Amino acid sequence: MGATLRHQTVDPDFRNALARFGANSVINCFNCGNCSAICSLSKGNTPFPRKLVRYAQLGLKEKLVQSPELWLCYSCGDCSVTCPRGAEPGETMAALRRYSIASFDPTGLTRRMYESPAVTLTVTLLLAGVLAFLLVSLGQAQPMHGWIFGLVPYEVVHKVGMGVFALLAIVSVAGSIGLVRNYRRSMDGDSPLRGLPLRARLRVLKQLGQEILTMNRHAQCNEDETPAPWYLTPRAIHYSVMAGFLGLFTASGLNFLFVYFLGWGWFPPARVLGTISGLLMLYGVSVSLYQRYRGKATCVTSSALSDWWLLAFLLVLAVTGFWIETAVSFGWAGPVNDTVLLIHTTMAMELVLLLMVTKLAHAVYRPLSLGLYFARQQRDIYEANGGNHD
Amino acid sequence: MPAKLTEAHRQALKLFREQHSDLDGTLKKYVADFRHERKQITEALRKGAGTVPELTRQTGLPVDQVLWHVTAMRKYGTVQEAGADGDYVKYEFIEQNGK
Amino acid sequence: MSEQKKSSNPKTESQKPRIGVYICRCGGNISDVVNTDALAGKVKQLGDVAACRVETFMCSDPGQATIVEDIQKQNLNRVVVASCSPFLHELTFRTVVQRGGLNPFLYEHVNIREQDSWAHKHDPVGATSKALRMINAAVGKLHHAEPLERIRMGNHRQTLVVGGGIAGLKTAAELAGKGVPVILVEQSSSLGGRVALLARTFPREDEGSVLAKKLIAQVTDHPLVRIFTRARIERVSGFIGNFDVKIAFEPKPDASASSDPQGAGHSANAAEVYASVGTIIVATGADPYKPARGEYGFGEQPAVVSLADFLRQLATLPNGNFIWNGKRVRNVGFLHCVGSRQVEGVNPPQADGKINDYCSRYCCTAILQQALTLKMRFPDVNVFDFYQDIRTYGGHEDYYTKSSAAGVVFLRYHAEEPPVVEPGENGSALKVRVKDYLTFGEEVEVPLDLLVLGVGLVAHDIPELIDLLKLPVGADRFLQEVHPKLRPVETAVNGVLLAGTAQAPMNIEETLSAAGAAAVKAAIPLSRDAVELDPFVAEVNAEKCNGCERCLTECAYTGALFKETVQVDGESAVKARVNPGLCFGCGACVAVCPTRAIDLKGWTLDQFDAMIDGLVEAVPVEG
Amino acid sequence: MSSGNGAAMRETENHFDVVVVGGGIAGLQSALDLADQDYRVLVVEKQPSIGGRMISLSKVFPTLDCASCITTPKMSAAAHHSNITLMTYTTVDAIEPAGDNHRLTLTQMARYVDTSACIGCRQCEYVCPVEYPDPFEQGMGALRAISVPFANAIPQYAVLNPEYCIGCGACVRACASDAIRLDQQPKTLTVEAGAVVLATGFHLNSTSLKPQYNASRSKDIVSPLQVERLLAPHGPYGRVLRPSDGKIPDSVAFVLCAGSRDQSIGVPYCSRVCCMYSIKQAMLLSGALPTADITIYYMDIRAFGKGFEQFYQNAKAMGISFVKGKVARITPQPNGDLMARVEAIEEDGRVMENRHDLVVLAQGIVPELVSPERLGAAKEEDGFIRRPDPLRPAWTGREGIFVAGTAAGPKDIVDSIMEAGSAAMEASHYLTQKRATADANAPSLELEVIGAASE
Repeated sequence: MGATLRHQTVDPDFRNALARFGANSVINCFNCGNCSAICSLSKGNTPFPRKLVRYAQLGLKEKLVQSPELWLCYSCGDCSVTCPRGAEPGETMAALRRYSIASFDPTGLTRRMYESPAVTLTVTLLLAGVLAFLLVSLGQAQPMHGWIFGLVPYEVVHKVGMGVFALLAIVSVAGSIGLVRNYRRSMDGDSPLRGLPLRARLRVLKQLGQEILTMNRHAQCNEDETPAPWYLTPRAIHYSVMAGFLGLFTASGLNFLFVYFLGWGWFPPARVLGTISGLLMLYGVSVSLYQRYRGKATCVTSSALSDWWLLAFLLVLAVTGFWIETAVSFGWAGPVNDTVLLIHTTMAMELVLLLMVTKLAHAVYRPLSLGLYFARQQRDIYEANGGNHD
Repeated sequence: MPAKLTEAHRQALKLFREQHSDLDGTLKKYVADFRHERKQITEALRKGAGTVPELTRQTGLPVDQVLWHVTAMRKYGTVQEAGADGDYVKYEFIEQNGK
Repeated sequence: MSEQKKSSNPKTESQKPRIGVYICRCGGNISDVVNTDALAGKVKQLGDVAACRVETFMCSDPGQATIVEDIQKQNLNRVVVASCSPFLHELTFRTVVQRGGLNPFLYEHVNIREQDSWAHKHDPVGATSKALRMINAAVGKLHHAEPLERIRMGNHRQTLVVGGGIAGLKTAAELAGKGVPVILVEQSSSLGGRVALLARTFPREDEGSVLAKKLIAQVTDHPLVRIFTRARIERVSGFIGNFDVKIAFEPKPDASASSDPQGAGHSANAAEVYASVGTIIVATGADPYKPARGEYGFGEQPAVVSLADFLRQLATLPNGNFIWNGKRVRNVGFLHCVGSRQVEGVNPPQADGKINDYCSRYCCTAILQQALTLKMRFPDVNVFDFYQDIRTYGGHEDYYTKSSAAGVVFLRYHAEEPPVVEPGENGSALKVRVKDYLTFGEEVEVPLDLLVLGVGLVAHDIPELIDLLKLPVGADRFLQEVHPKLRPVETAVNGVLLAGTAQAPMNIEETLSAAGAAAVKAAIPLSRDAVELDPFVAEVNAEKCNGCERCLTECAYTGALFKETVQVDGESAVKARVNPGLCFGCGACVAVCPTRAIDLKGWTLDQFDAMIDGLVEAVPVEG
Repeated sequence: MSSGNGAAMRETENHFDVVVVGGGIAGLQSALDLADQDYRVLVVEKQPSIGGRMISLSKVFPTLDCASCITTPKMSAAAHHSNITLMTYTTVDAIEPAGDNHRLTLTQMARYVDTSACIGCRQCEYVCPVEYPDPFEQGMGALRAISVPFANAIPQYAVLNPEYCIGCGACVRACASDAIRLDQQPKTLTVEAGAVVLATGFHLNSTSLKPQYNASRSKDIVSPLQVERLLAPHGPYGRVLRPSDGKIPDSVAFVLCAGSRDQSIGVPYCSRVCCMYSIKQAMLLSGALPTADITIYYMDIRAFGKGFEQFYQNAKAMGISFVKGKVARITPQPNGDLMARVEAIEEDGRVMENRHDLVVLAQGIVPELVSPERLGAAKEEDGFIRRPDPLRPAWTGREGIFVAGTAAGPKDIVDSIMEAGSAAMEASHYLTQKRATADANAPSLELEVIGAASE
């Protein structure tokens, strides 16, 4: 365990706070350790979920947000299914991640959004309204029946885009710093990278890259499930959503770079990537939504608002994206297509804007935590070998 | 001792066979396997004492089946223990009692 | 003594002893060490041994059948079984021998398990030779055996129940219902014991006082039950079927006895009462452990209370805020195993120098029941539970599940590192520091406004009764049964039975079951006109007795041995005589008699001589 | 009381004062306690022998008495008691009211052996050519298609298992007393009883309840009843071997709460005895296998009975290791090793994978009687027989029907014996009350009061 905080006072009221993030069964846990032992990902010095459930029971908040284990979990649900007390450790982990995301957000907006569907809805709509207004009011300078990409002038995209990315960068950096700082605190201020030779650091990067590309850890989940066809495994679905998202992000970037910045007018690789990514996204999100709706897979015994929110957002994005692509290909125009574009653009911007305050934040925190985890593994190996790597 | 069956016995046997006819052949197969396995193990044991893994290698039968047969033979007096070999007990055949 | 004047069994008369010896393998308990087959070979060579057999389980039906068959077919007239302790099976085989048509006392039991195979595991040859010598001694003894008859004595078909708690009340109610008259003696002025004081019982959540009242109602108006309160047993003598009891009374403090809630008025107390009863049930109960001053802050911190006090007071509190001693309480702790599961060197010893190393069984469930009640009534109150193991066995697990779901926070300590209770700070009365083994052994600090000590049960202090009834007491100070599995409510004193928590900690349901079991064991001997006692009592050979009276001074059992003046050759002489009903067969008189005039039936001096010869005789042990 | 009552009852063959359903330790104790009061008792047992679960145990906690040594005398006492009639291999199909008595419908299953002729010589068994896994030995030993069920069975009659009998007739030829009746059919009969004691006992739930334990993939993931047989002096192997290949195990693990205290398998209650029998088995194993490592994985050690805590402490002192943590998964390896995955709760919370070569799953106790309603009783949510009156813990709520032992909930032998006595008491109380009309010889209380009685 390393050093511990001595004389930590317990705060049983914490579980009430946590309940607002969706963890209702923390108190049921009688600490048998089944959840940690059933989890294929709970290894070495990063055991979970019981450790975090226990911290939650006692209200040891600092220890909670300092735990990188939160982000090592892929929510496979094995722990909840086999829990002898119905304590739903998997749900607790998810709620703790929400709590953790909220705790990195100094504005407090995240917490309010998690706690209240009304706030989520208000923020979403309000932000959409602002963005749409911005886009439409500026776009009205152009004739509505013009070539649809004329709808949004370059300057608007540019300015809004700059603003968005600046905001995003600030929030992400703040959140990531918070996570790393917490992690360091749990290691008594020590850095997981300190003293690691370059080769080991590179290995950490390599492991991280591999993990992001393959999601191999995710494949270790659900040992007891009768194997689903490969295209229906949680890993495949998650992978398609993630790859779709990254692909679309990249395609948009490429398009922006070549079409608008360099003025190529037509950049086929971006279009191909965008199409494939869009299909992946559409597939992943649809299956995911369907499974959540049917409560079919172990991982979706219950879904919080934030889960639906994100999936719904991604679904609308993917559908509208394809609409626009089709419209562009066939040279359609008209107010319907304009509106679709407006929705698409608004939502894309909103998603990016809300990145760090929604479930999507895990796209930042999980790789970061994984990196720290790999680093710590490397360091353990390094130290076990008396400072000589390998 | 009614070494010879009376008519009443025969009638009873007939009735029993009718009532418990082995329609799908499960019992027939069980008994055939049982006899075959028992014979193989008996033959292996006749060659000399052995542990369960040794007998398994000689007969090619599943190891838990070998243990079960040896246990059964021990119970009914055709096999006895003959020391140990590492973590395994050696069993030997008792010729004179082999019925 | 081998010449018998009379015999109930013609078979044994004028016959040369034909002894059957039966050796039990006891599965492998005996035969894994003793070479039973070789032993049997040697035994066959012993004098007058007509049959010798080895069986896997002599006590099993086939084993027993063998003995019966041999007695009948081989004309055996004496039997030896070499097996386990006579405590387990002597009676079994006496019955077998009787079934075979022999007098049951022409039987000798040899213990080659506890006294041989188990004791000499690593010396099989020595153990085999020892077994042979032991059997030889038994064979020698049997040469001098004579048929004996069990002593039949009159039977007072009524029962004395000591203790008016639910165990005593239940036994009285059951026995009276079955038609057995009962005298119930209660030390205090009221019936119902501790249960009457309980708010709610688990697992059925019945009102304790209601349960007690129902039971009290069943006995108070029953014509076959006579209740004496403020009463105690002053004298007991006699034996099963014939206990003579004297009941004495505490003086009444004043006339205010009617203030008693359970109504002591049911009993018409007298100056003293004498009764003869056939069986006695001891249902004297147990007490909650009283923590020492300073034990977890008890007696020093007003915010530390015992569970018994807590549940009494909780029942009286109004709903709303949880107010204790005038202060609003937010955080309550429950501490398990106070006065139970104590560890040498960690917990200070009790007054008698011992520690209470036993588990008090009822407390885990009782604590969680209170914790749950507290959470249900005052949901704002935080409840912390400090435990070692949660022992909510069986369906009581429900209390654990429910109290968890209600939000009780559990912390697990190790007996070697009990929680430390300190004065609190920042407005809370107490601070409990505990190394919590659910949180990786981290030291956690819990601020508390109230700490409830989950006290265990200790045996009720009844030294006089223990002395009067010669009751065996276990290391845990609770009364000891004969055999925890086979005879769980009987004591070593025939006819004296245990009911309820006098024997061990139990909850109400278990106490009532135990009381039922004790009642049935009390009823069985009373279902007959006479009681039969083992014939192993002293007998005086008047011809040899010289009237020295040494035996009289040595005898520990009142009335068992007395002197009488008889006419011998026209002269009066003092001779000792035995009352077989009162004699315990201890043999003290035999040992002091200078003229060998006293003998114990079944264990005569001649028989001892023969046994010693048998042990040292040259027997064919080699090989 | 009583002998008068008893005698009157004896006139009709099919009328008993009390019928005890179940010939295990609780049923036998109830029967003995009633018969000793001169009630005429019928004990109906489903199995071919009385003795219940207890007769198959090795030793009992916390006294470590040999179980057969203390069960056989009770069995034998019941079998030879003049007031007790035994009916084995018989089921009770229904209990219905009949006036103020109970009418029981019984089915005597076909033994294919005439019990009035069988002398238990086992000649039929010696010639029978078919062997099958012996249920008494939990499948580890062999039994012939016709055989006496086990060495100390009572009664000692052979019974033929038609599932394995090939109808060769060898037994018929071998039987010296011509007792084999291959044409025997099940027989239905009714008896009347003044009162009934249900002592129908328990069975253990399945080892495959938790798929994570992979019991179907290894013969070395065993039931505690198997371990009882491994440890019994006359067990299948005559020593402790692991059932997959006969290896002498060097590392044995006990997984507590493998079938209880687990909502995910629908058994939320605690089975009460697993902690103690596991500790007992661990102690006996460490005696039988002095060099073996023995681990008990537990959640809470529930050593609550008299002498239990000391027993637990002794086991710890003997070197048996107690690890707090629920085993989440057992993974059989190709070489036969079993890896048990458990969190090191009391250390740093890391997940351990420990190697064992025999793993005992402490399964849960579930009621043997599935529908007590047929027998005139109701059941609780957990399936055990309901006892509605807190002051009469043996009463089922139906006039004259009582319950004893594990039929009313999991419990150990002592508590079963206590409850059996209690049930016997309540039954005899009930029978007395039923006949209490105008007894001329009504008992009265006798005592001598000296001094003025003051109210």
